[in-house]
Amino acid sequence: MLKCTLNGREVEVKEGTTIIEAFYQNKIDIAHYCWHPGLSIAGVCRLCMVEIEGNPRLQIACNTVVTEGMKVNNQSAKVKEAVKWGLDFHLINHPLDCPICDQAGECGLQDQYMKYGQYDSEMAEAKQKKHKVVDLGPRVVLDSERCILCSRCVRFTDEVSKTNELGIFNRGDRAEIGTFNGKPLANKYSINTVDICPVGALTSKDFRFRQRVWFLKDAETVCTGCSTGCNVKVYYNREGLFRVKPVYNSEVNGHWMCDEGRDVYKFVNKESRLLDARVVSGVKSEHMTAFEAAKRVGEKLKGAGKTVGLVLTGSYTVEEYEAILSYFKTEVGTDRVFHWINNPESFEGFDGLLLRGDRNPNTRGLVQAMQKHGLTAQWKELTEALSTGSIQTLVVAGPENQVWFPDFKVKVAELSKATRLIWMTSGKSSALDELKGEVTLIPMKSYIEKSGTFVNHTGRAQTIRPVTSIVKGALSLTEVVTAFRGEALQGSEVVPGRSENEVGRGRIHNEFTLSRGTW
Amino acid sequence: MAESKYLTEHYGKPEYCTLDGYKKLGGYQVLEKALKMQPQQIIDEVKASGLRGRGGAGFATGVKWGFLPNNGEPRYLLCNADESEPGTFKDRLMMERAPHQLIEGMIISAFAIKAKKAYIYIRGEYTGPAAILEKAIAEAKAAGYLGKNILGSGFDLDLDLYIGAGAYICGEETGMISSLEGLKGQPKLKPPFPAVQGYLRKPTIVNNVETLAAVTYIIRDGAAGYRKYGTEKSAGTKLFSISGNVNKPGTYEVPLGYKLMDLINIECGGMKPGRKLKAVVPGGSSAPVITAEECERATLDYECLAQMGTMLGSGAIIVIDDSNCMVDVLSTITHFYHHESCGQCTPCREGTGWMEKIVHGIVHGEGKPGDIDLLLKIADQMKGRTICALSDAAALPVLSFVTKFRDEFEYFIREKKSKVRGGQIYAQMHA
Amino acid sequence: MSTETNTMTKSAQTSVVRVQRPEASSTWYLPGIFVGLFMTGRRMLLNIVETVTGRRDRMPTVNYPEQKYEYSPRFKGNHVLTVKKDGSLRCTACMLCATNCPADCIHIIASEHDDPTVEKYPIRYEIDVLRCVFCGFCEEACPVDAIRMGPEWQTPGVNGSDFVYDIKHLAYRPQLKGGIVSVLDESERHKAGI
Amino acid sequence: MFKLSEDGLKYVKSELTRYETKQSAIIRCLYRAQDENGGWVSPEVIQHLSEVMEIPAAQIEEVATFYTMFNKQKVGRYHVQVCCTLTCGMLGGRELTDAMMKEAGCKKTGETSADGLFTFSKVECLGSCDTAPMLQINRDPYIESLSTEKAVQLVRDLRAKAKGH
Repeated sequence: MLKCTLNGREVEVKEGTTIIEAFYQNKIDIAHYCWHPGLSIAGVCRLCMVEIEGNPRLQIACNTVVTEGMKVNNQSAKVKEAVKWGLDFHLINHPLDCPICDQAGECGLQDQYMKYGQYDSEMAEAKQKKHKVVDLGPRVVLDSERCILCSRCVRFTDEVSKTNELGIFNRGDRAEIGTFNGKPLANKYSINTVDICPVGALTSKDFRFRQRVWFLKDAETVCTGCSTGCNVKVYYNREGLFRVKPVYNSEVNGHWMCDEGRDVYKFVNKESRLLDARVVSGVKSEHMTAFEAAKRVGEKLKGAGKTVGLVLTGSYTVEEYEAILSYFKTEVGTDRVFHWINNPESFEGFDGLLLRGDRNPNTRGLVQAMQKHGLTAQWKELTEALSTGSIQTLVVAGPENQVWFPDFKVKVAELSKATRLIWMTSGKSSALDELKGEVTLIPMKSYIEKSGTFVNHTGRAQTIRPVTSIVKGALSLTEVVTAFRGEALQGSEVVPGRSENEVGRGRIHNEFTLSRGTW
Repeated sequence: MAESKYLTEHYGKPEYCTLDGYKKLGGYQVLEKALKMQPQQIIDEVKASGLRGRGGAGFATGVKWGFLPNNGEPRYLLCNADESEPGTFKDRLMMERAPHQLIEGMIISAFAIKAKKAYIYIRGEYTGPAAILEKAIAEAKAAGYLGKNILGSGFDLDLDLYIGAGAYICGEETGMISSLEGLKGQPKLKPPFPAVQGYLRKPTIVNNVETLAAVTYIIRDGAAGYRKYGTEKSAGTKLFSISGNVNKPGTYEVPLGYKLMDLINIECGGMKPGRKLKAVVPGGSSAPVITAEECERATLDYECLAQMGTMLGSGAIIVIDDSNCMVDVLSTITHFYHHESCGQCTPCREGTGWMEKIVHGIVHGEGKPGDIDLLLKIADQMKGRTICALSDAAALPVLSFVTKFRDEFEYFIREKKSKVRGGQIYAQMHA
Repeated sequence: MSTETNTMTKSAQTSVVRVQRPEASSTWYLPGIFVGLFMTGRRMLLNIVETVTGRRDRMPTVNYPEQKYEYSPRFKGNHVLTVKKDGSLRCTACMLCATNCPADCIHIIASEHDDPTVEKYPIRYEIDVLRCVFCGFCEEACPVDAIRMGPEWQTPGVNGSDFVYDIKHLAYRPQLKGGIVSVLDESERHKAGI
Repeated sequence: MFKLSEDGLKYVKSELTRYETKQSAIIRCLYRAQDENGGWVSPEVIQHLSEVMEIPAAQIEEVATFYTMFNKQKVGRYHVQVCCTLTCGMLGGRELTDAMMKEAGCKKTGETSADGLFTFSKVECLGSCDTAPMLQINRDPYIESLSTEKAVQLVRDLRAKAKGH
């Protein structure tokens, strides 16, 4: 460990730490654009200038390693002047189209301007014109004028995704980011370039123009796109979820996540959700609350024994598995529990970075729970039992991410051979709507609306918390079990209203609105 | 004191370009002597000679060689023949007139720093010198001066020529290394310095053509012999490229410490008839300009020019007489740096463009009263803010031109025309 | 009170003026009532006289709704979305008006425009005028002079949906005669770097 | 579609092993491909080189656009590059370019004359300041110590030479 002083504060850092890392570890603000902890050092934005005692020249913090007793300062007048000018150099050719730029609100240039700038630019000459609204690939749009050439995205495609699509072409202030000859930026991790872009040069097609970021709240959760279980942040407001971004976790996903994982929020929004329970009996079809439907099912399940089968997918939490398995084992009295996996061929697949073939967040948790309860039934037993009719009532839970179950429709047809089918899922599907016979559809809570634990492929347990409520009245599996038993629901799973903190934030927002120009 | 032909003794003799001619005139004899020495002896000799890099920065060559780490990694020697500092053309002359002189110097230097692989990085526009060098390298290889076990000493050296493709920044040593690695010629972050991690992250020494050629002479005459020329701190001779408004522009070799005015008046035949000296850019376009009065005091050595706030640089002396508009001259310089900025570091990428736009505005009669101060502010903020020195190189001429010839700039902005030539300058005549 | 205010807002160094108000119990309202009655009565009598003598132009009241009172052109009444010279909406859907709106009455849905120089435009722009407090912040927040508050002040309607003004109403209602052209056109916008 | 000639392919293959890394061969291979493609580097050239050299196309494109000696646009048979920096600028390089362009019928730099013979560029210092003003045509040896008359004559000579063929 080395001792050094940052802005007069004595701290200890590991040997080999750069100054900017020391600043970060001690949560002291330092301006920077090109440095990113997950990428190599470029040292080109020249914004992380610091004054080191005994060195007359300002140094960049990202490429200077801390030495014993080093005294570093990034608050001196000299540094502030340098950063102010560094920022001005970034801005002289920047188009300042913040009103139509998606990055506005979370833009590095805006943030640094408020911290170090607040000056009137002296640039009176015409700005450099470059390409705007360049369709870079299926998920990314480029605006070269906004680009500050920090090279983060280029380093990402060179070092992380190793796909080398991006390059900086030309030189000097004519330089532009781009792909060769319009070849699309189509790797599986392309939106990460949007995340790491400190300005609005790269924007995500999916999120583009859908919301201003200051209308969104965020909450941390776990991605349910595959068994890697990337730590993510979801951005939402009362209209639903709008985007997903990765959160750094050195042991799971590092700084990144895949593009497909960012689509997970779409399964959660109202458009793709089952909104209320439906009980179909022959030609009769009745809508009711999920709780009511589950209660009715429970009355028939109790003590029904081995004529009942249960099909589970890996989309639920450990707590939910525990509740439903013990209910089926003890109160229903059946051990016919089957594990439905999405794609047996590529189930063990892995793309080498993050994305796994197992597209369920909690397969490991399900397997562990089934082992614990001594459940060993194989899928082919189910097929047999359905054809022989030894299973009459079949309860199915999931899958939540239907698009990643390529055989979903085939399986629905196969499972509908059961006399009575109870299907619990959060997503709506035409295949389920068209089911005939005795069918009960129960809307489930998505991962964003419940708490629980997911166990990822390495066995790491990660907890999720309820973020927002999208479908009122939807249930978690635990709550379904409560309803099966005919007990009343506890209010514990209800998403709390506005916390005091949030009220406070609203007040601050209003005060800003009403007293503009005074800060 | 007059011009002293030391390195350039045999220049102009056509046979000096060929291996046989070169050998007849004493070539490759020093190599035989050097290969019998210990590498460290050669480094010590170079250190003792006080030889300083002739490419621009003027860093002591022996000291630079001493930075190489002793970790058994392969080492590289690169010869910087990417001569692109405006005003410099001495290396081209050396490569055209005496390719073997460079090759001999490189073999000795490579032997001293124990490099097994050496490259000459030549700028892409120098197709003539490149052809001459390729031929000379082939000759030297055939004669056993390059390759395995040179002259039975057990020392191997592979020398190859690498051709650039038009980028000033590749004259910067790390930019050159990037270019040699097949990337864009963008300078690399320092530290690590090339002597520790250079070409392919291996220890690399980059020296100018003239520096490497001079090594041969240091070994031939010993450090003391070399020190006969020049001053205490600036030892040896130097080739100066003189261009601009003088009667006989060209390359002249004089000992360091030579008087600038003597070089202009004696060697170069003085100013054009009826013209007066106005200013001199003493070390390539990036060196701050000095006025005619300062020229009287100037001697051509590292210390004197540094004291005057400018630098010896690559030894490119551009003589400007009173028929030139300093605003117009500065406009070509700012255009050059805007065009050549590699675009990596923001202050340089944006600052060079900004300065060019302002100066361009002034010469086109669109200058505004605040422009001069703005130029000074921008230039000041570009100094020392970037990875390489191009930003400084772009800022220094602006600072010096504007401060030393402020009246011309003010006049131009006020009157919207030049103070000299009755306002008849290019930008306004050919708008 | 004044000292407390001073400590709270140190930056605002203006002195606080103490306002002396009479106690409510010590106030006599009766004289004021009589003055008011007198003025109303006088006006009523004058109106009758002026109607009878045919000098209606001197009357301060108008026969609403047949007759409408014209407010000052600077009056901040109903919202107008300005248009470009070609008649398309000037609005870039930056949502600064919606952000600034203290009544939260502006609802915008943005979309990608086919023309890359426009890039972003609103496909839906709605003002819930029943929530609107006519504060004018939207007009101030707008970077491109896309929303203005005009001199019209009538907001009649028969049901709730009549009070949610959409683009058609805001930009192209008949009173606007084809639309109000924004003062910030494209070239100026580019010059200003917006 | 651009394809290197037999010899060109052989050259590229040999260059690939000439230096420590195959990336180092990019510049020389680009020169070769540019010569074979009539003086400029088109996207097809880069695509082809990328396939032959097995280097990502973006990397080759980066190099091709960074260096000025690779033309990203079609040029005439004579790509006249006149130095206009400092000394050459002081001694009339810019005036000389304009005179030559007028003679050749080019309105601005970078534009190819109607007969397809000439393209003019104002380039930065070529390292021959003692013989200013000077120019380089394609990658041929320098033409030095020019005057406006000499330069205009040069255009005429080149045109006559081209017609003679």
